[in-house]
Amino acid sequence: QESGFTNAPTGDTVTLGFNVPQTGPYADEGADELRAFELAVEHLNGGGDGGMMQTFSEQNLDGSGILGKKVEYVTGDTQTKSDAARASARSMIEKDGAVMISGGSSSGVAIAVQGLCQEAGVIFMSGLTHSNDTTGKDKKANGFRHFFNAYMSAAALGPVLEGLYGTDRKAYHLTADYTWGWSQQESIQSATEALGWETVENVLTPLAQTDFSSYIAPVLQSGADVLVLNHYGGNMVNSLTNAVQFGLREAQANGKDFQIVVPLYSELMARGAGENIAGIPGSQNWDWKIENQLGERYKGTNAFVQSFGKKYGFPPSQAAHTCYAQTLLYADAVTRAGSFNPCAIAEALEDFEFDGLGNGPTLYRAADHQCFKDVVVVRGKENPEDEFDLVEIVEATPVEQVTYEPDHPMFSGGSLGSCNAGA
Amino acid sequence: MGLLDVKDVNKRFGGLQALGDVNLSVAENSVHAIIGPNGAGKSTLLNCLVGKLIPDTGSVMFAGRSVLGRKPYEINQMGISRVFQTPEIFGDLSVFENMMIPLFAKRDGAFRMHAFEGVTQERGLIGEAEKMLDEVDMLDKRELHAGSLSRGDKRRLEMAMCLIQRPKLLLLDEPTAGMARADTNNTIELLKTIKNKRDITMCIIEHDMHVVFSLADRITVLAQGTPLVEDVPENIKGHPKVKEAYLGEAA
Amino acid sequence: MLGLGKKDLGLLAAVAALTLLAPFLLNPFPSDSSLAQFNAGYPDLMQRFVIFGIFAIGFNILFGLTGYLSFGHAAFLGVGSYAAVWMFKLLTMNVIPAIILSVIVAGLFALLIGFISLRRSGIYFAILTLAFAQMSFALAYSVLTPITNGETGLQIALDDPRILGVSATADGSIPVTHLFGLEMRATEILNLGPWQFQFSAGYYLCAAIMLAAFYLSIRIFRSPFGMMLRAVKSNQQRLYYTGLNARPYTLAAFVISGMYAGLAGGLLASMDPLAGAERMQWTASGEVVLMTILGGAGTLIGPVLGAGFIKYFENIFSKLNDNVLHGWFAFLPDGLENAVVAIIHPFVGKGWHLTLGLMFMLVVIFLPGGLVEGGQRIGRLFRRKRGSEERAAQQTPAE
Amino acid sequence: MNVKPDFSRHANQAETAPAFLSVWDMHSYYGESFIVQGVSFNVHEGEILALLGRNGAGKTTTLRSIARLDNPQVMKGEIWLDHQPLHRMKSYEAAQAGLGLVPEDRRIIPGLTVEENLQLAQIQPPIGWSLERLYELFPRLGERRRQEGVTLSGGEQQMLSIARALARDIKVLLLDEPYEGLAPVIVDEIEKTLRHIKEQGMTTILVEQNAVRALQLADRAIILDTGTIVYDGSAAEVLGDADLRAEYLAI
Amino acid sequence: MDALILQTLNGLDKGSAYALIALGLTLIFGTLGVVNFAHGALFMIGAFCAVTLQRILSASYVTIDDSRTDFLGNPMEVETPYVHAWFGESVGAGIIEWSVPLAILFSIPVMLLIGFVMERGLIKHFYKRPHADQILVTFGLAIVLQEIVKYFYGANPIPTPAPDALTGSFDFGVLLGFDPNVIIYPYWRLVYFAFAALVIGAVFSFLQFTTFGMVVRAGMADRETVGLLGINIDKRFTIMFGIAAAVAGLAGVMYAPINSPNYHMGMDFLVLSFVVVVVGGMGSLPGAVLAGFLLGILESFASMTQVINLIPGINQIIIYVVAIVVLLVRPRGLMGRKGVMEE
Ligand SMILES: Nc1ncnc2c1ncn2[C@@H]1O[C@H](COP(=O)(O)OP(=O)(O)OP(=O)(O)O)[C@@H](O)[C@H]1O
Ligand SMILES: Nc1ncnc2c1ncn2[C@@H]1O[C@H](COP(=O)(O)OP(=O)(O)OP(=O)(O)O)[C@@H](O)[C@H]1O
Ligand SMILES: CC(C)C[C@H](N)C(=O)O
Ligand SMILES: [Mg+2]
Ligand SMILES: [Mg+2]
Repeated sequence: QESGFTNAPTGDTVTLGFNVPQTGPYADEGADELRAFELAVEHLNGGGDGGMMQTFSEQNLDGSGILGKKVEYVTGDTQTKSDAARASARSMIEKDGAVMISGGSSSGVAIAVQGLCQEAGVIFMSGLTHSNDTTGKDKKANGFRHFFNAYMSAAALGPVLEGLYGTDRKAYHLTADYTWGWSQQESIQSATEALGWETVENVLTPLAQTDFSSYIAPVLQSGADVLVLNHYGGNMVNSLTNAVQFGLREAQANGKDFQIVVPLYSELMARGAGENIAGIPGSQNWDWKIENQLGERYKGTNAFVQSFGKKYGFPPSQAAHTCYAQTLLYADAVTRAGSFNPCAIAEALEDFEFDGLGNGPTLYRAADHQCFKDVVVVRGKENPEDEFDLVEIVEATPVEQVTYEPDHPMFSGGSLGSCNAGA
Repeated sequence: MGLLDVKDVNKRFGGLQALGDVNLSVAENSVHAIIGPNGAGKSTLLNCLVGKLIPDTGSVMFAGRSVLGRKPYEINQMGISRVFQTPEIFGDLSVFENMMIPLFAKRDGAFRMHAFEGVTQERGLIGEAEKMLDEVDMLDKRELHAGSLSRGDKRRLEMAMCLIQRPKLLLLDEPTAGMARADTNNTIELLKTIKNKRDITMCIIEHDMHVVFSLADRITVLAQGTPLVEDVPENIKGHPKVKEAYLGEAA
Repeated sequence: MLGLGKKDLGLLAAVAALTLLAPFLLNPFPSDSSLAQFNAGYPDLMQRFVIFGIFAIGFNILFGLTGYLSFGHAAFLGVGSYAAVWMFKLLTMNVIPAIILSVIVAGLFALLIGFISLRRSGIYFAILTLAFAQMSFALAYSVLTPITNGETGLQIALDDPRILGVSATADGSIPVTHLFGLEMRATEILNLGPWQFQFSAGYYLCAAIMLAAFYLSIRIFRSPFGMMLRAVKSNQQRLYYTGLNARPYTLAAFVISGMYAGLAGGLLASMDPLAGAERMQWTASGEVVLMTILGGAGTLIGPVLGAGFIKYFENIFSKLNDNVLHGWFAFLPDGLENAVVAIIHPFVGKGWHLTLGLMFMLVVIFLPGGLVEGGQRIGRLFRRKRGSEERAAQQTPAE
Repeated sequence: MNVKPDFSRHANQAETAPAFLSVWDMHSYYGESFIVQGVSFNVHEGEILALLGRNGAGKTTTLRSIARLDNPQVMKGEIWLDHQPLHRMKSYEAAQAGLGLVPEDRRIIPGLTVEENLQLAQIQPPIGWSLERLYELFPRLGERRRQEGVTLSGGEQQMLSIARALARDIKVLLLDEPYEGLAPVIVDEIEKTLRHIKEQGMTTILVEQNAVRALQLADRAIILDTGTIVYDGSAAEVLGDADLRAEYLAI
Repeated sequence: MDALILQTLNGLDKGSAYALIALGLTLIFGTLGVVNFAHGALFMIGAFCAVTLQRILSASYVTIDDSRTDFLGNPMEVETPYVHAWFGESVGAGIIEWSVPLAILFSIPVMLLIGFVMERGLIKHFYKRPHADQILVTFGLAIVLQEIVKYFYGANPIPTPAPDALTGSFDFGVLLGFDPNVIIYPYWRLVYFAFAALVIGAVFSFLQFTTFGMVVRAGMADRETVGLLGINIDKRFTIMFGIAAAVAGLAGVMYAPINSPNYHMGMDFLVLSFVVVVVGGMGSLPGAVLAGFLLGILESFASMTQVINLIPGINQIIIYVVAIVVLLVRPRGLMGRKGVMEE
């Protein structure tokens, strides 16, 4: 039996904690994450068709649980509030003996829970978190991010935007007034300015805003010809809907067609925005169609879509994908390390290169615990064939193009510290 | 110069002249009754004395100091207590607690934090409260919710709350309205003894002439906001104008 | 004793016993049994019970006594937390200075907001306090980010200056909060057969402070000051004409209850050094209102019960997922098992709000005096059974 | 259903005319305390009944029970008005059945003008006196018709409250201390009004502390003491019998 | 200048939403004296009436199309709405497209019924209870209603567009002599504004020109005495509650195309609508409407970049700042009546 670290599993089972938003605006996203976690556990324990376990470049997982221990899991509700998320994570650690926490659907929550896991001595495999800070100034030795980030979105979008709309554009930014929004805006502004675009204005909008009309109305007069919506979730659905209502999609400015850009996409948002999303470009961490459309490089995708789709009746979202991938990555790292000790796991994950999890060849960089992989650039589909077919893939931006130095100014400030194994 | 001097007080409500040039002087240690038809402005006048209303013009002096512009609690601390026309008591508190609050106000002033001592430790005040309750014959109701008292009892309680403060000037707005005749008589006796025992001035509004004539030293008759006559009771009784405007056959 | 009457002393003793034994009482189920999910005896939740108990006790001093319904009390809890975390960042990881500062800062903040808001009463007062709290929340979330670290919440970092301590421990970790060396997260585990009990240093510190806070609130309730506050609620008019100025009384009550909230905030930060802006949102202010009413406003123990009730649902019911349900009902035949799970499913896990909402409604409909009344009814039931029957028959009329 | 029960078991009733309003063995309580304990009496059409007793005797409680207000609750007993079972009705149904109560604290509705207070009474038929006729009876109300009702002086409010009851076509008028707070002239006038409406056949129950005045007006009197009837007989008899008065009314 | 005109327009429109929600709330809160924390939920249910009608109208039957495959590679199931089959493709699409305006008719009986049931079954018992108890029970109810909607419709917003004829926008600027594209405004928001004005007018006239309003006000002030005057106040309270629910519901239906409905949209509006009602002054309908427009306009002005640059963060807090200032300057809000919920 192992010991010397927090919640060393004693019996023949090991408990993982899945901390997702089950109430509040991101509840549907959380539900999808939870489905993915359940599927991953099923696969780890030998149930189902094994999903991406078969395509994963490391073939250490054989359906016998992790290190021979059956995987059990507990769930909790983050409510998308850092406080509640920490309370939920603490209860998983203190009461249920979880050795790893995963999930989350907002950078604020992810950073807060990551901090907690660092202090408590367990591994945090973050789910949906897109802010640069998670693996930038707030990075932690016990925390790992598979999802991409704002910088990568911007880096991938830049060339695509240039191709679509040229280099002579004036951009107007609406930005959600909190950590992630700023991070997203800063990234996209610098990427587009590098193309030669001009930034006319950046307006911060309150998080609680539901009607964006007073922010949208002045856009056309400002002389801008592109509107960048640095919004996510309900904010994004509403601001986009409002923008379309105000006729921005059909408008002309500076002799060009007016354009709208939504740097960070999600399937659920696309669904919420309905037809308004048609033609609007943005970026994703992954898309369920990518293997069919861009081929072998993204293998794993179809295997995952098949097993998820069979179980639940609809294709997985990128949220589900990243959570599933994180669970497998954790299990694999434990197996390679031969231990549940967080420090051993961290070591196994650092600078770990893998493939077959749907994103193409990927690196878990040691310096900041960020995954580096291709970024999917998409745009809203004009005539969806069915309710799942909402976006079309424009390109997959190769990983080289979105990689940055660990000391890039947008990511500087914090340090990983050293891994904490707890008690 | 009386204890209370009201000079040229005017008060309008919109188009209604509720008080017009009221002049009134209440001598120390006397009982001054104000009578008059309904709506004459009696309660309004009292309201001007305790800071509930501010007169449009005129002055109100109490013991040589002006009360105008002062807050109700400051006026009370100067020594004026008032019994209202519709009983104002602490309905959610027990009868006993209703008695304690004026005692604290008297002893500690308008504000004092006694957050750690228990109410029950205030032996001296408790004794005083019980004595007063006994005097108004309500000791057996000590623990009752004041809100569930019958109306006559509420009146009595309110009066006791005012009396226990030993004010210099006690303003009574129809103190015996709704009281059983027997209790009215008891109240008259009570007020008489208090007046004799303590140095207290009273200003009383009443429609019950029995009460007025048993207690008052002087009577002001108010009609339509202005004093009609002011005199000793004997002369008021027979005054023809008063009879017509107010007393009717009762006199 | 302690300047309390017999009844109050009994209550205090009961509460003391319950809090001291909480690690046992809250963990009634063996840790490997399927009902272990209902165990609440782990440090985080126990700490939350008593901390929110403090918050609710303080709120009750204002609302229960004066009837002034503040809808922005969470702001004080929030600033208390921020103050404490800043203390950890700048001065020392010892919790004492942090707690003291959080109480002071919350008190000053309450003085400011109370001074303005108390110019109005009733619903107008409620909306004023709400507006102040929402402003604090919105600003903390956005423009005040340099002070509050916005959405993420203020956290301790490796590079904090910390004058009376180290920025990082020898092994490169962030230091932990402690009371003169006793780490707040230190936990003793006692295994008794299949049962497991956890004794957390942090919890006992919170519990001790809660008992002190509770004791203080009993004293306030029984004091002349408490009586004045009830008089304010009953008839402000009469109070003024009795020579008392209601404003300083209500302001004092407001500040005291703000300080209780700050204390709760400081303790939250001491147990888990993070201060999130959501702590100040209107839902958080609403929560303490609900706790107080649910338990029984104006009663001594009610708010603590209400706090426990809500926190229990939030932390326990939200964690029951289908997997757990299937575990419980595995003994049933498959079809039946699935049916039972399907029926319960909407009420637990992501449906915990539904259950909470239903509980609110049931309690307030059937127990107008809150949980305390429920307790009293049960008590009366027992007494009546013992008491002679004819007396009972005589007393309450049957309808 | 609307059949009058046989109350002949009730002893001290010399049934000459059929009773118009019958109360039989009524018990009412607040919370856990019983206030009215088995009260039975009859009132004949066109009669004025004086209901007397000390403070807290249960007079108001009796009237409120008859008017079917929610508090107090009536545990048992029957109330019949002109062959209609009031005890099975809610208060608004009782009012429609012809019951009019002038409550002891007048209950002028805040936020409404004098005229609106009266109009309110005429929304639900049967409608009684017209507004003109009421203003004729109480000219003061006519003058103040646009003023908010609650800012009237105490006496004016009392008039409004009575007027409001008469604005409905009622069969029986319950008056709870109507003279309270009224100037003697007004009391005279109200007494005249009551005589006047009695002549028109109105049945009235009058609760009053001014027992002598009430007895002079009334045909019959009932004296309540701690929730039970201790006297039920002719008004003149009480007025003439000093012992009786001293025993029950302390006058 | 043009920016100011635009933001005023915006504010009026925003304000009409606030005013409409506050109007329903003040009927219950300011008139019946019930602190109804479930009012937001009624608004939300209104919006979901539109969603539901849209779903009903697009109820479909399933055919298998072998020529196409779904995401799992199985033959594609194609759904055809019944209305397409019955009325032909274009008429059918037209019907579905008009589901939001149709939902106005659909929602009125639904909301009235919900209002009646809610009042008879629950609120009725709380008129005499303390406000705190009312808060607890209606908050509980709000959560329950919200969770029920979430159970059936999920947490994600559901697009509910306006008919094509009413999408797009109108160029005011040209009308006023400005350049094209300077002051444009979406048609549907203009419809919303007109609709709000209509509903507000209707409710006002109902309460002003019938005695109903006076009776309800009186009943609120003193139920017992109104009962003594032979008036069945309970019945009127129920009707009043039904009207308030219907107003909230209509506000919700019409709002659906502006922002896609989601289950928590009611809670998002709740605090704001209380602020509006109180700033307007308790018990005053015109006050609520006035406050709605005032806050709407000021919020719009505060979101102008020029203003934000001057006072950072002002757009976050403008509503609360205005509320505080108004309540400090005017003790009972803009037009509040004395004594209503001051204790
Ligand atoms: N706030 C007010 N607004 C308008 N008019 C008022 C107000 N307060 C009092 N009045 C009017 O002023 C006049 C005097 O009222 P006041 O209460 O002083 O009479 P009063 O002499 O006490 O009569 P009563 O003996 O009936 O109590 C009345 O006509 C009354 O209607
Ligand atoms: N709401 C109440 N709750 C509890 N007890 C009450 C309530 N109202 C009255 N009582 C009690 O009922 C008893 C009878 O009261 P009631 O008002 O009927 O007396 P009354 O004969 O009208 O007296 P008064 O002449 O003082 O008006 C009193 O002892 C009183 O304390
Ligand atoms: C859920 C995430 C993808 C976006 C979110 N707003 C964040 O903070 O990161
Ligand atoms: Mg008067
Ligand atoms: Mg009475």
